[in-house]
Amino acid sequence: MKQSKKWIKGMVLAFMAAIFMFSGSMSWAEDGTIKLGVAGAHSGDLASYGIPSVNAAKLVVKEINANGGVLGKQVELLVEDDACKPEIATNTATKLVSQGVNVVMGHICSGATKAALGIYKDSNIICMSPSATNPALTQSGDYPNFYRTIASDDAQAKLDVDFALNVLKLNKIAVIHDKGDYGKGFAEFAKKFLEESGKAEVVLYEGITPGAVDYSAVVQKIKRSDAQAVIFGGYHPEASKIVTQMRKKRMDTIFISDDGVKDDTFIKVAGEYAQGVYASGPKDSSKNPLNIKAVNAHKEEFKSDPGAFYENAYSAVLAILNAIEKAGSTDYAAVSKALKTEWVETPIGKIKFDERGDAIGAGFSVYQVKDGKYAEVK
Amino acid sequence: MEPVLEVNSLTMDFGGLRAIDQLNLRVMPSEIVALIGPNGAGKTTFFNCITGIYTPSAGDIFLSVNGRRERLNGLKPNRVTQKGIARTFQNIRLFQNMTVLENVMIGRHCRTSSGILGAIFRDRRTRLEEEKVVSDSYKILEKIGLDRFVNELAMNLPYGAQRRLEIARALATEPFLLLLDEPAAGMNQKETQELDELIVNIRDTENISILLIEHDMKLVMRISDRIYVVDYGKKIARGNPLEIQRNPAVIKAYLGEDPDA
Amino acid sequence: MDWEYFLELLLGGLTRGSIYALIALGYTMVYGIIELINFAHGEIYMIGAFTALIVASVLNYAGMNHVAVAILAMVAAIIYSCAYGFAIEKIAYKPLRNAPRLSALISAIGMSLFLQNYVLLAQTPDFLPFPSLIPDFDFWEPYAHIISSQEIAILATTVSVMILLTVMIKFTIIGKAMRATAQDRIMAALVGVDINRVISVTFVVGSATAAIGGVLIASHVGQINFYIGFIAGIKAFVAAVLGGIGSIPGAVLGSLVLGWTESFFTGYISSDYEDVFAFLFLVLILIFRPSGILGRSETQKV
Amino acid sequence: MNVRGELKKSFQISAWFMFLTFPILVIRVNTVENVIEWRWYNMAIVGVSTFLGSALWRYLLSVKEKSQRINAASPGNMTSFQKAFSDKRFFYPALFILIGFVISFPFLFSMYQANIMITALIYVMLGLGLNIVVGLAGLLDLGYVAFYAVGAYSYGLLNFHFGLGFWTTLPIAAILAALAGILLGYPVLRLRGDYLAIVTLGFGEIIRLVLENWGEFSHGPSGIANIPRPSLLGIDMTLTQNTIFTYFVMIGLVLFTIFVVNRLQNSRIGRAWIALREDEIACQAMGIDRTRTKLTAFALGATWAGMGGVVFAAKTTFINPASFTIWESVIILCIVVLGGMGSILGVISGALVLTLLPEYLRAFSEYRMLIFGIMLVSMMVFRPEGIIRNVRRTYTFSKE
Repeated sequence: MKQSKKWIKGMVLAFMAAIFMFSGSMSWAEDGTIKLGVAGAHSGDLASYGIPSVNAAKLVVKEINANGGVLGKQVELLVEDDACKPEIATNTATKLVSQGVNVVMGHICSGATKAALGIYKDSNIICMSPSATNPALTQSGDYPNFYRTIASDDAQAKLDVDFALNVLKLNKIAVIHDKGDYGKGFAEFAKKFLEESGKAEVVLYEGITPGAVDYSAVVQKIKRSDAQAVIFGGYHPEASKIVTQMRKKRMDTIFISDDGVKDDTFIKVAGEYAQGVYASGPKDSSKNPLNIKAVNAHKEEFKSDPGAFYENAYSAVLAILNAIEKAGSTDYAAVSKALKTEWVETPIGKIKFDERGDAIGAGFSVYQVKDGKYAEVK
Repeated sequence: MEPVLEVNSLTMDFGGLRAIDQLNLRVMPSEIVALIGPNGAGKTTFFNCITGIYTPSAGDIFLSVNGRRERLNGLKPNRVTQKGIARTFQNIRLFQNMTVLENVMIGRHCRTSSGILGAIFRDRRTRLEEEKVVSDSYKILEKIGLDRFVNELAMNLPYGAQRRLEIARALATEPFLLLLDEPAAGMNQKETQELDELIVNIRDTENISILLIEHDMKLVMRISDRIYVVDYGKKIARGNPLEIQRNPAVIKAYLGEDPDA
Repeated sequence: MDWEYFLELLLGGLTRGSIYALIALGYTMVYGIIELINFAHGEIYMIGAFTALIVASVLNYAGMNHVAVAILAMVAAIIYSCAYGFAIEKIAYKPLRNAPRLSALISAIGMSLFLQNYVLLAQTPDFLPFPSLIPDFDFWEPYAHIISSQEIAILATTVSVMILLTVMIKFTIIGKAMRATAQDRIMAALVGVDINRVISVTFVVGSATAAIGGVLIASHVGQINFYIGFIAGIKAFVAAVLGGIGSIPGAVLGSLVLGWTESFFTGYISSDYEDVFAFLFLVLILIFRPSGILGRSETQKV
Repeated sequence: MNVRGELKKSFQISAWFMFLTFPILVIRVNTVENVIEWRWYNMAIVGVSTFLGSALWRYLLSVKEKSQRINAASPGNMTSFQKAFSDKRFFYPALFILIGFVISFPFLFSMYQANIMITALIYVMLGLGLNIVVGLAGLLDLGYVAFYAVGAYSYGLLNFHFGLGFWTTLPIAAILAALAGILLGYPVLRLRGDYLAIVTLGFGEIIRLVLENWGEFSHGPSGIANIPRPSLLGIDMTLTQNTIFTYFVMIGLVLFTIFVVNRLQNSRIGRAWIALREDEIACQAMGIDRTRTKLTAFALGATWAGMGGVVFAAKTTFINPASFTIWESVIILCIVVLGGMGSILGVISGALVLTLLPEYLRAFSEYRMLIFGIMLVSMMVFRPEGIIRNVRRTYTFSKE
């Protein structure tokens, strides 16, 4: 018995020694470029949320490299797909780390981002997402290496709820979500804020199945609940179906939603029924010269309008590279400090980051569809 | 002496169709009984009722073994097999992608007991049991004359050998009563002859009673102690081969119409 | 009891059910003949919708009138879906006719993946607005909030497709050949049925129903992307099994039952667990009727 | 003559495909911006590639048919690979090299390689588990992912609420998954074939949807984060070290799985499963209890998924219901069928191919799923029995 215990101990020790010895030798030689990882969904059903960020990174890097790069070094892009799946995201992250990335712009979905962040954290790599809005990412304190150029779900929910209560003065509201990470997170906060305010009653709180062919039953339920408004957490495909069906049933219930709905496709799909819908989104920066430049660059290079999170991704890349430039190196601590202290001009405005990693200066505002366009509600 | 199998007024309805009507049947120990009748007379249905694949609509089925008499109605097929009735199938139902030996080893399943833990840890008891299963199965194959095919897949056997394998597999369950469903179907003269000897041999050496369905009248007349004739689910005659051959009802209903069948 | 609410849910469930039915019909036909869960069926539906969208856009661009556009788009969708169905069978299923059934299933899954990504790459990962090919008729306007003209079109199409298919299978020569093939493929071949032709025709007809469904549903929903086929396909398959797979009226009945189940569950309880309930319902039905509502209960030959 | 005929056929097929792909490949519409783009060059590409592709396709099909005629399935007919494998002179050196490679793998290659190998090994385990249900017992289970989810959430939740560690949870999750297997297996005992498939698919979805909706229990769609990686006697490890350690944990678990599955397969119970797959009626007539045999298959299959789930949760450190969709079940089923049903070696190679292939296809980024789909179809068309065919065990007897 004793013999065998000793034997096991010896094995474990030898084993650990082997791991330590070999892993020590696995550091990466610096070479002449700054490696920027871009990770997100580039394939599968959520590809449309990830591909614009790749385009943004390509355009920014192309321009910066043409102007001499960062710190005299060229920026090299390493683009990796995670299909928005946590399990693939860890592979993506380890691949990027193994390839020696200095910083990462991504991931797109909150779940995938959470799975990947642990790996970046242990490898001292800064990660900035253009689109992961889950509050815990910055608020839990678990991910000091995380930054984002988009406001978190709770900030957005607060804005929408305040708008409904104070501007529209509503007191009966239905909260609907798409059961997804983003939509349900948003809806939970909206419900919480509504209940805390004491000014309005949540008459209905339900999740719908994304991708279903129609939502008539839920629409009927909204009608029966006598809600004055619907606050919807989710994306535009479901939102347009709900809005269209509500209007076809001659309901004039106000529809308030989130950034996932503030998309031109929503207006195109819902057509005339989109009129009057409110959606929150990043502060209007379409007059910002940098934004105009970014959008034009996309049109020129890819012959199409940029998609979702394009400006956020563009800004993220600019912010990261600016911080490296200001820090004078890709050193983790120095870049972190630069991100938190140095203001940078981006398509979404002049931003820097707070202690938790949320962007300061990248605010949200509420928009309303007017004549086939989103217009900011002043 | 008590009959091994005693079936009293067994009835089986499918919807409105009465497949078996008030059938009585007895098989005595070490007896070979044949069940004959035209196609669609309900013979295979009768087998299915006995072996628990169908639950009969009415009637009783009793099995008497070593002085214990048990009612079999409503038992699941595997329980019936465990009680000591084994069968073969009219349309061969071997485990096609298993070897000949494995087919027989499956038959030993209900007479062995090692479980999951035994399988994983292969303790002494399981090992011994497994060895015994292999050697027992091999002995059965030798007896049936299939030992040269041991490691062949069942699907690759010649037709006659497949029929014999079905019998071997059934024997492996250590039955007191063996039900053979058209064992000679599709066999040539020589094969039938061999089968004939095999069946008698099984009865003589193992003390197994045999109930068989068969269309080959020569075989039936040669080996049967008694014969039951059914038509439209009803028994129309019963007796020894000679009596049956002379029975006018049988000749009319069956032999008369198709004497070669 | 709130009767108006009940009626609305009933109508909503009816529409949803007919949508499932249009896809489920093709599933059930193919399954009836070759006992294959044709995973790629949903993709054919998606390709039908895409073809219609492309053709409609091009014709609209060329300035053709609305009715002509709608008809031509529908015809193009049917032609192309049939062509795809035909080609898929020849490539992915025919070589596997004598292989284990699971191999054919995996092949179907591969085909489904391929087609999704093919459309994703050739077209776009985004949702595209789909023009409303069926106009909202003015005379129907007063009742449109109860049931829209598009919903009526879907209902009517479902019923007529079901009747047409039933007639075809019951009374035409090819229908008889189909039934024979479904019963026993080898025997059918022995009595002179051209099995390859029957299977091809089945795929083509199944694909045509998928295309009709694709165009109508896309026009009702107003948007499509490459992934719609998969989601709708799963539900339609559940509906087909619920009704008794292989049975044409069963597919429609199963779809309606599923549509109503979801609608009423959402209406009276909660849409959070809508799908959970739909699946539980399926399990319950199958436990008590293992071959679906209208399925022939297999008596096993022993 | 033959060449001309073939050429003509290829021409026809290529013309057919040019017609087939015309609207979707040539015209791209964007109804958001009302833009229509014509891409005629795609048609040319399709024409040429299908011309060559169809010739190759038919050639391969004819090769397959020829070889099929010669190759009747029997245990004597092993592939050359399997023959080499059973040759002792060949086997031991090969095994030695393999062991050496497996041990040195994480040290030779980057952390990324070790990481995807962990994923592949998890799928080996899942594949071997599902192989019990599908490959051996012949029960088509499309909801296997449910047990995977049970395992992953067992670890996630037990760790979150009670701080239980990886090693404590591993057996607990295995037992919970086995119980889930029995629970789900019981009502579907009477169902067979595709009905079983669709009901198990339903169960898989139910588990996922409940995890998604029952936020109080499962943390809903936002999932559980910060799940600890596997630990070893409380030693602090860096990420790289931990990855290497997890790799060896997984190697150990896979060896354990292979050991157990192999023993089960060649046991009284394993034979009963196979008999059940071959013929349910005959199986019962041989005295095998169908209910018990099916339930043990479900339970023992689920066990491995449960353990795989624990490793998965530990590896990704984050779980949410989105990881347990029906696609996951489908992929695991593909592993079993593509590898070769019932064959342990086959399932292992199937798992390695199907999980490593998409990773190594990353170079093709957006085309990888397209290629993956083509791969599945062509593998099945040209080798429907899977990569490695199951070979039955043979026995030798000395004549007395």
